[in-house]
Amino acid sequence: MENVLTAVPLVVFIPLAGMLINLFFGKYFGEFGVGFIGVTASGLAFVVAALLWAGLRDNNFEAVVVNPPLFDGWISIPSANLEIPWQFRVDTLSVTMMLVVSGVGTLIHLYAVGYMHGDPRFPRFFVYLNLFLVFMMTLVTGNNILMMFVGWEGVGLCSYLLIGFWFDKSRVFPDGVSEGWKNSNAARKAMIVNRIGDFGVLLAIFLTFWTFGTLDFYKPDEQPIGGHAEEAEEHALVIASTDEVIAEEEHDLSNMGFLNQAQVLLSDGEEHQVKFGSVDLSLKAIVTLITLLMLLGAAGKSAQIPLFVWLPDAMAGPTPVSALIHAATMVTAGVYMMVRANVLFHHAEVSSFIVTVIGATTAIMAGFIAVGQWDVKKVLAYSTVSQLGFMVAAVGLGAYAAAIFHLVTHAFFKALLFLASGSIIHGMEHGHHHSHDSHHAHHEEEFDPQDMRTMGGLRRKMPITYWTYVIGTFALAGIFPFAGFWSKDEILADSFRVFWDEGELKGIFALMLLITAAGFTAFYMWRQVSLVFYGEPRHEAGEHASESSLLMTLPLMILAVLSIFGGFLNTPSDLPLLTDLFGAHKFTDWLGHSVVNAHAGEFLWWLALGALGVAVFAIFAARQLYADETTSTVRITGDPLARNPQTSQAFALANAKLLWDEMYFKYLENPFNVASRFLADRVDWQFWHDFFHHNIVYLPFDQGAKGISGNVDKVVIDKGIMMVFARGPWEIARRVRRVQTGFVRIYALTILLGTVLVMIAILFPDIRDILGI
Amino acid sequence: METTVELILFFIVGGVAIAAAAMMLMSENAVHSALFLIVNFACVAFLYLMLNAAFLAMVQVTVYAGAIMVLFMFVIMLLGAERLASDSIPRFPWLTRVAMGLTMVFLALAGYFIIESDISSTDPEPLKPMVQVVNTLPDFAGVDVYLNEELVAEDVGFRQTSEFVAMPTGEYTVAFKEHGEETAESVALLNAASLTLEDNQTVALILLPTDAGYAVLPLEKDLETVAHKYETNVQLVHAAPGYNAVELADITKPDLEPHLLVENLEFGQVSETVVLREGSHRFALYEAGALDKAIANAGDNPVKASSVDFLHRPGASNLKGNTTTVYIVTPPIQRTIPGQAPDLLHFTNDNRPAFGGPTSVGMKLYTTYMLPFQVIALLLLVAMVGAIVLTRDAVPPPKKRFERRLANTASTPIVGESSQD
Amino acid sequence: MQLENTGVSIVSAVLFSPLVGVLVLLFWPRLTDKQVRIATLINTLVTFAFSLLMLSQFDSSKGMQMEQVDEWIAGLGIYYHVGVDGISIWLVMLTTFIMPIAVLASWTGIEEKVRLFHGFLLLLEVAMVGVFVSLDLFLFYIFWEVSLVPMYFMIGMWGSKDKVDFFGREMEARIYAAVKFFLYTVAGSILMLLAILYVGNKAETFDFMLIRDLMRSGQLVFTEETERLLFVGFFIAFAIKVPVWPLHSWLPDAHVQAPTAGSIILAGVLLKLGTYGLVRYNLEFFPNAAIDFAPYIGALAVIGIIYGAWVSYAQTDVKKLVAYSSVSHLGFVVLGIFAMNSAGIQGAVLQMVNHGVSTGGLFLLVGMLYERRHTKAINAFGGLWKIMPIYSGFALVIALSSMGLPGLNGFVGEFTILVGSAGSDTLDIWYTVLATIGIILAAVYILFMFNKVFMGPVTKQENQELEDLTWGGNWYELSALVALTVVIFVIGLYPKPFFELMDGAVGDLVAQLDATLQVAMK
Amino acid sequence: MLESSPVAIELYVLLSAVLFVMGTLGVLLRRNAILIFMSIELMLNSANLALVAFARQWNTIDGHLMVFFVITVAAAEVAVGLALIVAIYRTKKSISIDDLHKFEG
Repeated sequence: MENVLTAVPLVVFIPLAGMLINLFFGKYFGEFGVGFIGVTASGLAFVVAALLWAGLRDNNFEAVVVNPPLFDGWISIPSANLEIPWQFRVDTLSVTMMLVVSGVGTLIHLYAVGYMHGDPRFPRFFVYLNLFLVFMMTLVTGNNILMMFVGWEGVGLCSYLLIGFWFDKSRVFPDGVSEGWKNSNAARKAMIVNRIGDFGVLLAIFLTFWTFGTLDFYKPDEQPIGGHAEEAEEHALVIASTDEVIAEEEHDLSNMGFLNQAQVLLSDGEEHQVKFGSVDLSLKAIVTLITLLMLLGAAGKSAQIPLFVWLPDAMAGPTPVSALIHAATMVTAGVYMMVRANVLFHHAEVSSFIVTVIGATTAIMAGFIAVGQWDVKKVLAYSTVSQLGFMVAAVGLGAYAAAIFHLVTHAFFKALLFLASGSIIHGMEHGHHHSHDSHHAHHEEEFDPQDMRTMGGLRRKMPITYWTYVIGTFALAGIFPFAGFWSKDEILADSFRVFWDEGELKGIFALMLLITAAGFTAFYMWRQVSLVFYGEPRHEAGEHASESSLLMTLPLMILAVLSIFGGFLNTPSDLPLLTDLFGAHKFTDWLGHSVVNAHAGEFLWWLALGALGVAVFAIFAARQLYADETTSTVRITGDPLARNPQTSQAFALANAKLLWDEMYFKYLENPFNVASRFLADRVDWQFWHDFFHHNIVYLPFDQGAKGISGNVDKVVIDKGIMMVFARGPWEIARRVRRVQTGFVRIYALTILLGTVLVMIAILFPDIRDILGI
Repeated sequence: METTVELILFFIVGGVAIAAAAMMLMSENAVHSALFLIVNFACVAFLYLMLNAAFLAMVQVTVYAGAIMVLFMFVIMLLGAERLASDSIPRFPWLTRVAMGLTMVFLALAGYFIIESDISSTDPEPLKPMVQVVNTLPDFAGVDVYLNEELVAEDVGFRQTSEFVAMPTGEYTVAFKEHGEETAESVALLNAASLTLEDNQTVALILLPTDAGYAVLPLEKDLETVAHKYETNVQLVHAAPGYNAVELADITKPDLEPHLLVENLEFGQVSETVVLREGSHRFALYEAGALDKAIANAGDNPVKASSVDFLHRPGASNLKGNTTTVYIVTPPIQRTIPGQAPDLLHFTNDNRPAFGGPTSVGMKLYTTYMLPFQVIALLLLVAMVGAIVLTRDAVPPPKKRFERRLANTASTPIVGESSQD
Repeated sequence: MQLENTGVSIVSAVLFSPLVGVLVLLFWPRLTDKQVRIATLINTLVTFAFSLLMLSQFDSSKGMQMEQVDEWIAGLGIYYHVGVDGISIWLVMLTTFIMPIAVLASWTGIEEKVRLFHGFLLLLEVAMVGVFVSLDLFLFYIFWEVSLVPMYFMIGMWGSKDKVDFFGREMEARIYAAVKFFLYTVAGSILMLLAILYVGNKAETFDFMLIRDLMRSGQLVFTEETERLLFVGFFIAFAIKVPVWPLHSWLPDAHVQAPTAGSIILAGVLLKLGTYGLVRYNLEFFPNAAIDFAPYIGALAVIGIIYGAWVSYAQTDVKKLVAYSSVSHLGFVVLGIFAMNSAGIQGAVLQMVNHGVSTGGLFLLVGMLYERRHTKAINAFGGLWKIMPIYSGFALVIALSSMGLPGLNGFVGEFTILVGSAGSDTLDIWYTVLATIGIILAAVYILFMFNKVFMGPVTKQENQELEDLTWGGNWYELSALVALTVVIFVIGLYPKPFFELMDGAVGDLVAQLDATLQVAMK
Repeated sequence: MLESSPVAIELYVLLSAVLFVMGTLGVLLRRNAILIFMSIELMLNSANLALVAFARQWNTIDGHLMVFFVITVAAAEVAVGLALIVAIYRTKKSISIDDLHKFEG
């Protein structure tokens, strides 16, 4: 089965083929054909990923680097020692990501066939989806950071295209902006904010290159030092000991990828100076810089403070896109990158601290905002931001395996939630259509199918959606035994361990914030469930809503199953029954073969119970709070929290998204625009192009010329000399001009005259002699 | 006497030329003018002949009188322009007087120039001396010959001649060394410490071995001589040291008595030029007086060439007209055998082409004046294209004509078509 | 100083094959406009084929090659000396590649004096290729100046019909732009001429290779002052052409007023004459001065990057936006050049090609829109993606390439340049940091333009019936775009051969610079 | 070596001068464009004659070559000139040189 590992390029090329087929021939196929090709491409990629998983197991979990066919290199400058090949990396981390991406991706493709039914640009949608898979696979399989960056930017592009997919919607919002423009601008915002993150990634890449001389994570014949691959027998690694082991060994740094180089250099306890242009820095400082810059990149892609603002807007895209890109896969790329570079983060304490703070703060902040949202997808979007904050915080805490574990489970339940919300929206739109047909009177009223205030009572109309949604909610809220419980608990346990065992401040900080965030999570999720599913319909659309087709509900059910059982991938080691059934931290062990610093946390009973308690309490509170609302058939005008004077301000703040967008506009965007216009119109055009060019260059020249011919002239020359030098020739010219008659014979005569004169001139000495002068 | 004839001819022809030019000017009819111009051109062509410019005379007649004037005639006829311009009222009545006056002044000045300049007494530029090397040194595979350290001939093999090289006038020392020997000292030549080259000279330097070493024998050649076309010049040089005087006879007809060409030529001497008819000739080299002796011995019997003892008798040589062939008596190749007869070596030079003939013009044209020639040719081409472009009528596009023809075939088959063209 | 005459080289064939077209256009009577276009297209394609042949014969292990030397003005040490190395060959390829596209771009746009226009195009090609291949300073200067003339006429005769207010007097904008373009460039090149004459006199030859050998062997040395003056003489000429900030104010005028083909060539190739000159002459001849000036020039480049991007964001005219983006992009190139290491310079050379392709492509796209709508105002459009999906697809690819999306050509160049500048000995890390901000800003203005033009709902009635690209209807536009797109992908995905070919030449140059730098640092 | 000419070269040159002057007069006084052309031809011829005479005197063939070139150029000139006349005649219906003092069709 080892040979199967060389098939890894297929995970990129199969979706690529699907994309190309749909791009060029999609319009001839019809919806079924296009959907079939798209789903098949994605499904085949999943099959390949599964084969890779099997192959990797047979290969003793040793990572393999595969060169793609045809492309024997990418950027290669021998004289600068810059050698960046196209190379695919198969190791446990990348295979995990591949499985998630293609697995969830396939389900979402399938769902999208139903969801996008009837859209005029159906083929184009699948082209983008497949293109997204291409880039996402490139991102996770790249063996060097630049190839990862290709995928990184590529998924950003797909995100841009898909957010703006409905750029031509002409429905006009109350604020006078049409939906099409809103979508387009959301797309642009996503891309630009991501670019700010990319700025960090690029600088990190430059620093990496000039520090380590290579951008490869690991060279082809290399295994991560200090990882499970070297000590396959041991299960849990104690980090302190590996450092010493590494330091004792001999290593040839010139033939190592940068992660191993960093591992070796940072483990030996010596100070390494890196000369960087004119600056001398210690290796430690460089690594800190690199990790901080990576954090900036991750903050962009994984929507962390301060760059998360694009993700809620990104919900403008079709719901499958929100599920695939903005929940399950792309947004986790930042986490993936940081986990991939865990060696660096592990050794950069300062960065880790900042990462933790950012992650935890994001988690609680987004959880808070989610409470105040009315849009069914916006709630989920902020929830995603919050959950990504969990993962990032986990990275900062050194719980890399937990971060990836949460990434996987989150992919399951968040994809589920988004798809289910899509199903809700679909149902509402359907209902709205239906009600329109019967009641033409309500035509004028603008209807927003995503507004939870118009929903209610959908439990009976859409039972499958309801049940799957509840499962997803439980998983997200961390209710035992759903997937989220296990992954979230592992992060919490790790933060406690960091605080308790290692005495680091970030541990307790993270623990407190994350538990609170978990409470928020449970609260806003149940608020949503209450408002959407319980009680009576508050709008005739809700009354006419109906369950979506099997094409859409089937993926929901599969994902629901995964959300229930996904957590058992990584059951802790000392649980009765469950450990016997599912093994102890299998997932962490598996991941440890590629993530050097992966380690399994202990299971803390009291912490797990505490977190569960908080979640259950939050759900209970939400249920109490929104019970009244659900029974009313009148549209909700305000949230109960808003009506309560004690919480109204907080709710308003949450509803206003903590004014992030406004702040950005006021302090960043607007000044940028104003400055841009000032530069362009005033500085460049009026001053430099017009004023400088005309008044400084042209006018003095012109005036100078005129000055000479004017003032000097008028006084001195004009009166006297001018008459001789200027008027004279003019007068002569006036007369001589008449010679130019146009009669050729006169010209000929003139020539003859000239000839004779010349001859006389030559003969002049002789003539003088003859005449005796 | 010849001078008077030519002078008379000149005045007659020149007078006709002037008269024709005057008639051309004054004739009212353009056709007449053109005809008179032709006469003028013919006269000029004749003058060219008198000035030894035979080729140009020919060109003048064909190109000018033939081609160009025909073109004129054609255009005049085409436009019907025989009397066109004279209808209009003269515009500048004063012009005639002014023009006449000015031209007369011009003529007077020009005449003054011409007479003052004294052209006839100016001597023509002398030609630079030309040097050629003839190698009769059997000891070397090839020699380099230097005149005052300047290489004039490189790698001249035994019995070979080099090309002519123009040298400045002056005194020269001749030296040679074996070709290919980089370091070798030049071999001194015995009798040629100095060689004087003068203007208009053409010298063949004959390198020859002597008993004491190597010597050079300058042979002045007169390639200027305009031989009759069918005649050829022959010269004999005695360059075999240690041999007695020799004589050369023509034995082309073996049954007749040998026709003595050169008699009693001592070593180092050069014979007078002998003029023969072109064609195949056989020569025989005798010891001086051998032929006389044979005639004396034979008495009344006719002496047959075959019966006389000769020193050397080369095979028949084909002598071309208008060339000069030099026969050189050289020692035999193997000089060790005493008493062996000398060898006879010959080389041929073309005489210079006649002045003003097509050959001389052509040679100059294709060497020195190659570039101007091409430029002129290009100019002609451009002029041709230009003329075509200028005279081109606003011809309707061919497609249209095709349509018209179709229409015509339907109505009036042939007449309509021809009328269109 | 003598050079042996050599046989005819393929380089000369590339250089002069457009002249065949010029002659045909001059002397072949009664060609219809369409025939003129076809003839020119064929001629440029044949030239491109020649250059491909040249590329196939290129041996990356050698330096300057396929040289041809012929005596020209022997008394002054001036030769007809042409040849290519790894640097110039790509620029020649770029030129010969862009020209057919320029012809296709003017397929319907130029309707007056078609024959003259195409004659100018071909003449321009000769001049531009000549600048890249000439290895004699004098020859270089002549081609340099000749390249101005056709462009001057192209802007002046076929430019837009706008009017400008010039000191209260109404003036044809295209005349104003053409004259400005001409004067700016000529003003710079006069200084260069002086410098060339000085160098030629001192070296007693104008031959690039001989001068280079003299300098490398230490036989030709300038004093510090002289070297700086000469450097500045060359630099100003090139900097105006590039244009380096703040000498850019001719560029928006020229670009906006020029016809589409003119803009494509101007952005695609003509600006590269300046950057090419910087690599070829400034770095090669005056390494000491270059090292001294590098921080200042680097600063100008970085300012140009940010300034250009920032200013283009505020533009309301698509063409002007693209024009200012050129200032930004070429800032990268200059930055790479003055990073003075292998990565920087190779990146710069590749980025020259990339910019030619992508910005040329953008101008082509704008030209197509202008032909359809007769306006270049961004506000006049919106939602074109819906109406012209194929056109917009191409526009997306080209815009992304210009924005530097990884996997497309722009990224490869910019990345390599920034890698170079980050590790440069002459430029601090801050230059790289600031230049990288330029990448963010590129996204800002490109996406601004793309959003405004292509996305959003269609609100204007005039835009409803715009014609999309089809093989049957407007094959010339489609084929030009396809060609550009193919190149964009090829360079983006597989730039290895491009670097491979230039590695020798750049490595050689960098080795010299390094040696100088080592001395300078001590 | 050519003998010197039996007729003094000056005579030839004088003849050439006379012919040249006659040609000049033709150009100045005649109004028929064709005749003016013919007069120009006459002038060229007289110059040729002088060239040939000098060549004879100085015994160099170069003068002949010059004449050869002059003849060629004259041929070219005649071709273009006559074509011009024909073209002008088409538009103006006149070949009088006095009618042609303005560049207008």
